[in-house]
Amino acid sequence: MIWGLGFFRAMGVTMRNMFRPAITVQYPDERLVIPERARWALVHKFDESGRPKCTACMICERECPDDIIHLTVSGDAASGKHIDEYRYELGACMMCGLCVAACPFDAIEMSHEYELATPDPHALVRILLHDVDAASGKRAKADAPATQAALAADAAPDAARGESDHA
Amino acid sequence: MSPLLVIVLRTLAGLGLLLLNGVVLIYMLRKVLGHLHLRLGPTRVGPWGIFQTSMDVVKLLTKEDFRPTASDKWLFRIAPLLIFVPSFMAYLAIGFSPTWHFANLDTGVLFVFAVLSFVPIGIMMAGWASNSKWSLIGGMRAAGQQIAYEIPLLLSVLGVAMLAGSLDPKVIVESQAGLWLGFLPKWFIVPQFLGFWLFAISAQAETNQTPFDMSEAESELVTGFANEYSGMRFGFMFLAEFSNMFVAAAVGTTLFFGGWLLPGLEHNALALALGPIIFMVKVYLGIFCMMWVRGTLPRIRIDQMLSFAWKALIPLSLLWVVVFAVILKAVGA
Amino acid sequence: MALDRIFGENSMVFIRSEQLFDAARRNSLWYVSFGIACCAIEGLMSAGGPRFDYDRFGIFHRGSPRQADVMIVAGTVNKKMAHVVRKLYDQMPEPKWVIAMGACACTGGPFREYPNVVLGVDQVVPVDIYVPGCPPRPESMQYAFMQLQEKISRRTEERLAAR
Amino acid sequence: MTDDRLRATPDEPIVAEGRRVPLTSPKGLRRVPRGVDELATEHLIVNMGPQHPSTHGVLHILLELDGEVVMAAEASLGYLHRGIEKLAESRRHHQVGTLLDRADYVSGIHTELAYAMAIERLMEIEVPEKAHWLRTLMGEINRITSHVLFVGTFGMDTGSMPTFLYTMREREALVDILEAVTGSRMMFNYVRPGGVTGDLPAGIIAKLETFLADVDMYLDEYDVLLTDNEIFGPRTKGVGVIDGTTAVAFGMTGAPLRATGVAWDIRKAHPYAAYAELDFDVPLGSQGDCFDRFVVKTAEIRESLKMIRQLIAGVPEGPHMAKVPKVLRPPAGEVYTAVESPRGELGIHLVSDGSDLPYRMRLRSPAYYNLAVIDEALAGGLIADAVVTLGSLDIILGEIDR
Repeated sequence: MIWGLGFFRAMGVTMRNMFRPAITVQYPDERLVIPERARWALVHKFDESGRPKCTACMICERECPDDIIHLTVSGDAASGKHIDEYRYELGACMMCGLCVAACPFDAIEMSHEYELATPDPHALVRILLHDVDAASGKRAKADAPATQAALAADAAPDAARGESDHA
Repeated sequence: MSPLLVIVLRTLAGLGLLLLNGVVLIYMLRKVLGHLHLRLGPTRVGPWGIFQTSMDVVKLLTKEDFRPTASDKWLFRIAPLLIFVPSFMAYLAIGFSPTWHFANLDTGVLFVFAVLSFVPIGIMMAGWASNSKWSLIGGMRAAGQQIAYEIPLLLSVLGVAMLAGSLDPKVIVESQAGLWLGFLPKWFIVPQFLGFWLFAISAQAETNQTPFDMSEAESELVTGFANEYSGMRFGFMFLAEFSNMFVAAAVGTTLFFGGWLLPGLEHNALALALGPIIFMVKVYLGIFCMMWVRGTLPRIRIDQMLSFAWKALIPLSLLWVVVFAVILKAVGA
Repeated sequence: MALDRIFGENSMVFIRSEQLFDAARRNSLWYVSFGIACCAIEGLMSAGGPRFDYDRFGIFHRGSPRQADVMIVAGTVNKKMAHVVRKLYDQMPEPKWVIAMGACACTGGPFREYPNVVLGVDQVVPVDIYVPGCPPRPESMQYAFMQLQEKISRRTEERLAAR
Repeated sequence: MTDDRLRATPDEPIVAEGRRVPLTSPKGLRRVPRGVDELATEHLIVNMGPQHPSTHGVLHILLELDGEVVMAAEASLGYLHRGIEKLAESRRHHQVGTLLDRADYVSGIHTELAYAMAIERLMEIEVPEKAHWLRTLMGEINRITSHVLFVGTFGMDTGSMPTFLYTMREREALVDILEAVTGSRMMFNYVRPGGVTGDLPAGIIAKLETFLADVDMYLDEYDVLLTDNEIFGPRTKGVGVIDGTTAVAFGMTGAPLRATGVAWDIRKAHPYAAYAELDFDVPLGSQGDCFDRFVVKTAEIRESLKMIRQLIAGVPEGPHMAKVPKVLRPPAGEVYTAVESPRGELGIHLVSDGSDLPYRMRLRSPAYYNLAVIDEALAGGLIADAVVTLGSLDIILGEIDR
């Protein structure tokens, strides 16, 4: 090949691309379609009457690798649990979706809310549920007894191991 | 009007043109690069983003004026001026039409090159005064590069000077009037084809454009000699770069593309009126090509660049000068 | 002082000129390309890429902090890195802003258990905008920039309101 | 003054003419000019990084420069040390993948896959064919996203802007597919012990086919822009040469090893997932310079495309997840599994004590071993060569520092 021809071929390539339409998605005016499975901020699901489907079973709290979900629950399983607070540390969430996958009651999901930027550091912690009665766990209990039993059994050695690691 | 006032007004007009041109060119670069690269470039500040660079300039003006403690106080402050002033002076020697010019110099082309050779001193000074190692390397590179490419740049002009018999831009342009063989514009690019390429390559190097953007070399030296500069001092360097680009394109237009002339539009009132516009269109086409190269090619390595200049460009341009002189003599006889 | 009323910090002249300057600052946010970890691919590389093209907003990258207005901390900052971040921040000329991109820069994220990791870059430099997500989408970063633009103009608006 | 200059111990070889330091020389920078020549110019010690556009993250390299010639180089790591290996010991087995995604953040599928394979081997889980197929497909898509990013950033290192921006187009097209399948653009958390989390959603194969229809033309364009370019060739040919022996001695893998002519690819040597059934070549270089590394990588993109074409031609049916217990408790023991990540042999050494947490997890990150050679490879070149050599090794600091 003749020396120097490569320059002109390269310039031809850039010129050809100049006449291709720009692939830019002009964000605030146009938005990309977020795929169904995309995982962004965690939100709660509500039933028809607007009550959260969460039963305060604490599986998501235990399942979260980063320990960013904190549930404060009062009452007991017999009389119905009461969720004082469902704290979700959005700022530390890595959106892995393990909590959603583990939830036996289909009560939480990863939303498509990705515009999360905020000037306020306090907005990095979200109180997803505040002072609500937990849904009854009985309805779904039949679905996943094994899971709950297994996880309950795991909890004890887990805690012991975790503490010894960080002591 | 007193002659002094005329000079001052002309200088101010030149400065205004330079600033306006710089702003337009930066906007143009971002747009051209954007579209070359499947993007759009600025779109959101004003219609089609045309106020983007004005905003940048205002922002740079209001930025903190910052001088690193370890830098050399005076050299650091003078360096941007030494980069900016020569390119401004080079501006003044450009003729836009037979009647439009800031200064009418008999040896205008020579003056432009002489003045532009001051720029590496400023760049080296900036690199040295910053007291930063990356800047220093950038400054040293700039010095080596610009000295090397100055020579073929000047030699490439010799052929044109022989053809026109003058270094006055006006004479050079006027001698390109008319047609060859009835259809070919009598521009000097035709007889000086090789000379034009030598000029184009050296000008690209002289103005620090990719593939010769040694002294900046984003991926190697961060931002090279301008590393420690902030605010408007950096803005001056930025502007100087673009005005050098304009000067290079304007000189190229004058020397090889018939300046303000178009075939069929010569020596009448319309030509006189349209001259500056034709000239600017040609210059901007030239600048577009420079940006196109900038947005396409990879960067050459410093040692390859220098050996290319000393071992290929300079011998070739010397040879071309001799060969062309012989041809001219033979044809003329 | 009477002069203060005309040219002082709460004078109309000052506020109006500040408004103009803020418009300029808002629309020409050059960021220092300082990718630390994963977020750099999304926030800095895709950002410059054709799909998202931050240049539309006048946002583009400078290699040197001296010429930058915004520092995007894109990734986990550990204790070895923290003083580099601080140094870079100090090298930027005023006015300057910081965007903490991603969970790690906001709070330490998935690595906050580890003692070597700084729990949020706001312990090192003042942060203006936090962008949760791991990593945030490039659009999230554009949204963050829009938030930052709002924040910049808010200052003069507040001053105007206080008059 | 003279004493200072002669600080070098006699057994250290004196380096003349700025050529490369022999392998046996003691490492480290000499802060004074070597030799007894009083006229020698003082060497410049320059910090490249941790904030430098072309260190690909937060690598810090100390360069000893004589003018522009690099006399010695020393990499300083740890600016991104996040304790991934240690943190893994407090994560349950199915949670470790989230950390590993963030280790090698441009090719998460491969790290996840290595870990999943380790668990599967320990627990003797039979992975369904569909899962193998999905892992291979996603892995190859992920490999292309990583490789085109390499091509782009390598172009950027050599100063060519368009390749970076054009490769982002391919990358975005593939990242969209990955996001639709796995749910995230970069941190997939898709490959789990026993299979994968989800089957392909509808319309993905069609999307892939539209991508495959155009991509060859684009790859040819990159060849025009870089491979065949008259500037790019001389800049990369003969630069940063690493010979096969050195590469093997340093434990290099992946494209930098194959560029030296050593045919070593885990996909061929120890086939995993569905690679045994696929027909593909392992591109090899001969010189071991930056150009070869680049060419090997671009050829690998074409091989990956070939594999994707074969994969979407025959979609197996069946479940995408094996029956695995909800809580993974691999029996006590240790296992080493390796996959061919875009950067080389990515291995997981897992020690299990029978609990649901790993007792010890170690990541053999390919880029770490590939990076180790830079002390050798940079010496003797120019700064521009240092940048190009570093770029050609395609390092990801996340997995180097871990």
